[in-house]
Amino acid sequence: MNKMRPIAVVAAGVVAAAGLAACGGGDSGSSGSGPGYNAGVNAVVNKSDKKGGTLKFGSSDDFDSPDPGNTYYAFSQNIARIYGRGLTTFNPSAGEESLKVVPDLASDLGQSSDGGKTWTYKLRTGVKYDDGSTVTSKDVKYAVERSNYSDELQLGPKYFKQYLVDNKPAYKGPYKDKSDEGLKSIETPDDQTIIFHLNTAFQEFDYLVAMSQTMPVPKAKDTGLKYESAIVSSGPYKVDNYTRGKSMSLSRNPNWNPSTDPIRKALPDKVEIQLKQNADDIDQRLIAGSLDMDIAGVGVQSGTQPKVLAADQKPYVDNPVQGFLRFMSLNQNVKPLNNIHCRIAVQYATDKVAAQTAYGGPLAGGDTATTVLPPSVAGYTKFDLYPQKQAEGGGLDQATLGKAKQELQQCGQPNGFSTKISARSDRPKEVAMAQAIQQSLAKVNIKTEIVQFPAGDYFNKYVGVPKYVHDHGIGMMIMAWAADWPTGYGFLAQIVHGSAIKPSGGNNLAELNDPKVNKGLDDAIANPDEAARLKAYGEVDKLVMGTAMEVPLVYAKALMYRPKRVTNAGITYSYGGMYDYLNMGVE
Amino acid sequence: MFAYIVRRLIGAVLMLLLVSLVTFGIFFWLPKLAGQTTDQIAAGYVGKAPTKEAIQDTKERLGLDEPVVVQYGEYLKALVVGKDYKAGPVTDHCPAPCMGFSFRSSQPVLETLLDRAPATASLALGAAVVWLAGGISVGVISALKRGTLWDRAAMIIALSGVSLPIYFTGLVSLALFSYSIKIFPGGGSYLPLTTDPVTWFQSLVLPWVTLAFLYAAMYARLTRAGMLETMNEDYIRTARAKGLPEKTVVTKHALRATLTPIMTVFGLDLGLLLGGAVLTESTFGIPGLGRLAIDSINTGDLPMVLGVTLITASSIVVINLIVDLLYAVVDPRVRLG
Amino acid sequence: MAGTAPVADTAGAGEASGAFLDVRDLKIHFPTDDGLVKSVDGLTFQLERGRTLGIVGESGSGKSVTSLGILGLHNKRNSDVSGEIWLDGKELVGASQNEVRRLRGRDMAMIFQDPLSSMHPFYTVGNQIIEAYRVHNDVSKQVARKHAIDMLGRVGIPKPDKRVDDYPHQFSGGMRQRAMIAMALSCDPELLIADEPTTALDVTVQAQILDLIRDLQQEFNSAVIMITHDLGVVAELSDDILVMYAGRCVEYASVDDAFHRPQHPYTWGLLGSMPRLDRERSERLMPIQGSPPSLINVPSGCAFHPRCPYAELNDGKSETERPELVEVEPGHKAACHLPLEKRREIWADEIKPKL
Amino acid sequence: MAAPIEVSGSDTEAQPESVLAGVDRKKIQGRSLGQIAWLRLKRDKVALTGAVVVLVLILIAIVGPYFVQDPLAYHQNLIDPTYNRPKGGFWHSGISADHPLGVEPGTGRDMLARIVHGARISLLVSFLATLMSVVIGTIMGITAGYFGGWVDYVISRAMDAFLAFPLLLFAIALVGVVADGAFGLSGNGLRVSVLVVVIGFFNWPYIGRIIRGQTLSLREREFVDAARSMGARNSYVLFKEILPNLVAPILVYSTLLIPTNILFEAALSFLGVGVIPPKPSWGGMLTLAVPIYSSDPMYMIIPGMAIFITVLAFNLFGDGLRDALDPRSR
Repeated sequence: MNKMRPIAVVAAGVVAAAGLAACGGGDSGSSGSGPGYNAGVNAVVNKSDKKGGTLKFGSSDDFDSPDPGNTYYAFSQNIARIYGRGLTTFNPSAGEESLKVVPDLASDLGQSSDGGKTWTYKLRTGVKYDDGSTVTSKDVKYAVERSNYSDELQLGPKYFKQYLVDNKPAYKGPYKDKSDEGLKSIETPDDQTIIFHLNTAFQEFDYLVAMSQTMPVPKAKDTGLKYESAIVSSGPYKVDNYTRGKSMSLSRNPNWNPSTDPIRKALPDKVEIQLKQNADDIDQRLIAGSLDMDIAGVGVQSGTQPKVLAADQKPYVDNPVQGFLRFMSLNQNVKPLNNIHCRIAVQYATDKVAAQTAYGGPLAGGDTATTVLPPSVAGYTKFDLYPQKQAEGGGLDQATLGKAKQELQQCGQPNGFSTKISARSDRPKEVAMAQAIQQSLAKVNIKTEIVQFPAGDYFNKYVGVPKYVHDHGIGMMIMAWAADWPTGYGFLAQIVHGSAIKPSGGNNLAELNDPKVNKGLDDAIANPDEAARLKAYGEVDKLVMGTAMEVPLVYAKALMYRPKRVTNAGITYSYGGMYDYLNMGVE
Repeated sequence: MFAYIVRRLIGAVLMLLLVSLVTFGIFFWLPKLAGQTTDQIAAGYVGKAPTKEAIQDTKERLGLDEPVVVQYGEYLKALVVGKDYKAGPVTDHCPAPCMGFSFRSSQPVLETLLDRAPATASLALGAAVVWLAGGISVGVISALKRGTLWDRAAMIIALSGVSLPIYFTGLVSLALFSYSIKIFPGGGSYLPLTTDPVTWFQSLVLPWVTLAFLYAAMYARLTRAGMLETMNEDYIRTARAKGLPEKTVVTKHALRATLTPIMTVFGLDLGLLLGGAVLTESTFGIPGLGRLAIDSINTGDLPMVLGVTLITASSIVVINLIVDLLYAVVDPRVRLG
Repeated sequence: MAGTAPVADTAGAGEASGAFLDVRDLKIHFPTDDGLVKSVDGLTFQLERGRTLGIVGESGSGKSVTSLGILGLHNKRNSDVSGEIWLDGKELVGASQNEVRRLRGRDMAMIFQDPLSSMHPFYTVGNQIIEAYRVHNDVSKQVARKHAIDMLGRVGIPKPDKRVDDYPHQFSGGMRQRAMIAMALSCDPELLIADEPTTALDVTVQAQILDLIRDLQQEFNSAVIMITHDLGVVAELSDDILVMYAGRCVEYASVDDAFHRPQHPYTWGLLGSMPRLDRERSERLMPIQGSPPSLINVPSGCAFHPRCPYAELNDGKSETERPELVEVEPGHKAACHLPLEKRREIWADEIKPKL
Repeated sequence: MAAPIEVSGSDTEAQPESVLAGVDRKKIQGRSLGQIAWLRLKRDKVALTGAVVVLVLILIAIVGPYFVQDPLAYHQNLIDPTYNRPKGGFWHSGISADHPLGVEPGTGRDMLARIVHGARISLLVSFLATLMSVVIGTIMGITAGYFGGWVDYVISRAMDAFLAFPLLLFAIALVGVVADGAFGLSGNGLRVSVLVVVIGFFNWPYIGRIIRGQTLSLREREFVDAARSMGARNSYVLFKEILPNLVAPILVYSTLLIPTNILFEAALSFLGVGVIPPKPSWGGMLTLAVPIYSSDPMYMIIPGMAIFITVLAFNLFGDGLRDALDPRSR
């Protein structure tokens, strides 16, 4: 965790400066200290225990599904915690502290045996659903079964399916397999105990069970795809109403017992979420104070940027790293990028500052990146294998371009080469970034054509299909990645491990299948020593960069606005650098 | 009269069949024509883990593995007798007329459409009131004051009105009246009339005016042209020769004849709008059918797109029928049959 | 022939004369993009109650424009009307719009050429008559309706109490014209202008309508102006004839004079182009050569000279000097440069035998 | 399924002789319709202004791109990294001597160049689409009007059906369906073709209806009867007698359809299905302007005004042309 230092130091410095500037800013009584620019990045701002009021959330998007068993979105996972309790969850706090996993429905973190292949959790007693019935370990088992094994619920991650021992023949999910036993690798010897049997040693299982998929679902109340409009709550709030594309409203769950829940404060009486709102308007309402939070958590619109950075608003702004890496994968099966020298040439010739500016600049776009792991992920190590320098007046300097040309020479392509860059058509900033790269690569005669695909089909139909990539000669693919859980393994496994190459829908776009990388990751996840694990992630990162297959562009950042009346606002890195909604309240 | 309505309704059903067939063809058949395989199409709906089994399951669940003709047949069957839908442990029955289930959210399409329709209706009907009042009065005055400064100014403004992209007018009006001078709430503040009439009204003023501006401009031009033509009719001369005051000539004789054909145009316009004002709803963030349509197209939610298309076509057809019936009332020369 | 006279020599300008209708030097001009259209350019005539004046001429000679001018139906914005129109002692050109409007329908009424397009398609025939009646008479709807049924009956429409609720398109052409007449006569107008009332009708119906107009005229003792290009209609109905060419009167005479002793080559032309049953079939019609003149660039001198076969007999006067309308015989006026003798000679020797 | 009887078809019905009609007829003598139209148009200052602007725009669309900067070249040194908008210039637009209309936020691309290139796309798509609508509409309209009977019935019902389709949705859907390479085309070539086809194909009924009405009335005219009575074949009557008389309405409604199509293309681009960025399009620029118009309003105003001026110019010209060719409508 000490690898977090660099960002923490920078952030703290800014906080100090902003704090001074913000002396006249609106100070709110309870916390005792005024907020400031970046104050929420490393500490929870406006701490309060005051109950009551209505917390008003808004989003320009909708849930993929608010069903805890059928969602992948970070904000959805974040907010599901107010109406559902998984076995564990991420510590509701800010900065480094937010990366910790804490027990939630379980009374303690998992007990591993069998070298990390068996994990046992004990549930707290007295936890009740909003209908008054008691939560049992069978409901947790059922929740995992339905979310990972049914055909119907396809939106969420499938890690449990990947790591749990399967039945023989393969388990078909609770909707088809009506046997009482269900998935044999999850045992529930009694109502308070649940035991998971994994097919491999997996030391970060506590992170996996922090996903909303372990939030209990009583079998009798499961309505499959319709469950999203009839969610059974195990948290402090129950869902009164969810209308897709419009709104969700929650009120207190009368059967929630605070004595079973040490981490939740459950401050507001009601929570209202307006969905599919005009993004600009959300910003206006945040500033005006009529909306409390933009739950999508990707920051204000660029049009609002000057407004929130004005002196009177700046103390209410945080500019955290979002846990996203925007990068470009170089496919090792597309010529001439199969030659490492050509890839290194691209590493040097890609003007990351231009890409950063195209994506929104250092505040809204992010910091230029040199590693695959972003600084907010546990295991981040700072290094730069392909250092670049900017020339005066913009663009890469001659020395950097010279190195690129040299590599091209070694690659046997002294006059450059041609390939395609892909980007998602409905993300104009990504397209702009592709053009910035196109123009900078052109300076060393690497000619590129930009191809665009809709985001919805990007991985399933196009760049995630190796055959398509090979057939169409798409050598460079821009994408963004955030960890499903904030450790090096959670971040790296899906994009650089050889097992992540899939016939369709894969995220290892470079088709990187390096035995050293694979082994590094496999060994790390089996290693019970956390410090050693984290160190190993840094090593894997260096190995990956050594292959030059991934060109890190920016560590995404966003300008987040926390309105004055919101209490307990702190940035959680575990959900991609947005505010933690668990204990949020209003003054 | 009754026979006429029945015949028209049969015609309407045929028309809707045609519309649904074409829509179906575009969404289900054209992609195949353009070279996509069923697996590729299904890959768009499987979520994040497009394994072989998942794709197979998706194909079966959405019925994509059937030939397009069979899928269309199923769709029509569901409209008539309803449809069962496996949502996991429970089976959902969607009663006739069932327009299917969303490929994305698995919600029954009709339910979603009915949920969105009031917002669109609020927008369309409110705007219609504004534009009819504005457009027709400006058009009549312009025609009567033909060639005057008023006429020229009004017509140039009207021409400007039809020349402005509505999203541009919408953005400018938001920038002016919602963000600079904060008279009206910004985009996305719409609430249903039944929930909060005050907010409903406030949030719709700008969209109404913006949308109405475009149409008022069109109607002012239409009315003016129609009025000029009517004022040249022999029966207007007769009315004057009878010694009728000019006011009576204009309101009783000229206006009625002018507005009758405009009624037809209005029916078409209103019918289309009731199916969703895509650009206005997008600009002002009104959760109506138009936005639903755009969202559905962007996410490839075909049953939903089909639903909106059919709703739009139905509203056009129905309003046209109403207009034609009204026409027969207004113009005695028209005999229904 | 007393009672109508073409020249306003009985009263000075701006004074009422004894005549019921007295039109003096009427000019109706339309400024257009292409120039000033002089549709009527100095027309003068008088008409007494109970008498009928036929105005004849080709299309565009200014007949209809004159009639609409008398009714004050020209839009002030796109037309210039000057001169004087005296109706029963009131001057109309200078009167306010409202005054003229009050007279329309009550004191002077008009029957239009095309009864279908002249009646509002959306209102019943009865409604339209009721409207015409009530605008000038302060009576209840029931009374007006009775009056309308009464009027329809008088113009010979069978079952008027039923047909009163019919729409114009439900009437036949002749019926419609009768209804139109009923509407025009609903307020007992003293001046009735009929603008080609029979052109759009079948020949058999034509005669009926003409009879009707004549009967009604006798009954109401109205003054009638019959505008037509059909000399037969004029012969049938009129007392006097006014021949118009290019917006001016070229000949004014009693019907008898006009048909038997016409003085103007244009009138000869009109007579020559009229088919007659009593003529041998082998003979050809004698149409007037050329086409009607432009009203923007009216030919200099005698407007008819480009088409007049006798123009060169006037030593170039035809091209330079406009002939004045001169009384050649009592009650018979003509505007022609040809010497009177010469005209009589040509008529008698060249024209008459061929008719 | 419009009115059962076309009482509203003002264009098709013979007009009762108006007071001035006789005069008009005389005036027209000796001059062709074209000459009169030209005389009238010359006097219509507003329409002439429109025509001049239209000509200038067409010129800009054709040669403009050779005189402006590269519309794709980044000038990120002109961008203020903190606010991600151009440095300086009126309203943070980055307007300067080098960039008369300022630069694009984020990328610093020259706005003048983007507007000029956008004009080319806008006009290209709308002209081709109009051409397509006019060709289909004229063929269908003449066929329906001339042959009547069941042919007319089928075509008329088809036109009704087309008018009952939510066009914008269909257009978006169609463009989306053929998003990636199809029918041997790809990228912007495909996109422009799809745009032209979609816009052109869905707009033909508007022209078709007008042409049908005109043909219906022409068919009953004396000269057509005369030709037919002399044994002229259908093709002769259609091409020699009817078509020449349709030139004026076709011309007028084409001119008036172009601005509609410009707006249509811009709307599609605005909704993200126009030409593929980075190729500049006006609607596309407005899409990008949506999230930032409060901090860089000029970025919204410039493409908005470009659309407005172009559409207005075409409308003014088209209106003037109609007035000139059809005196009744004045």
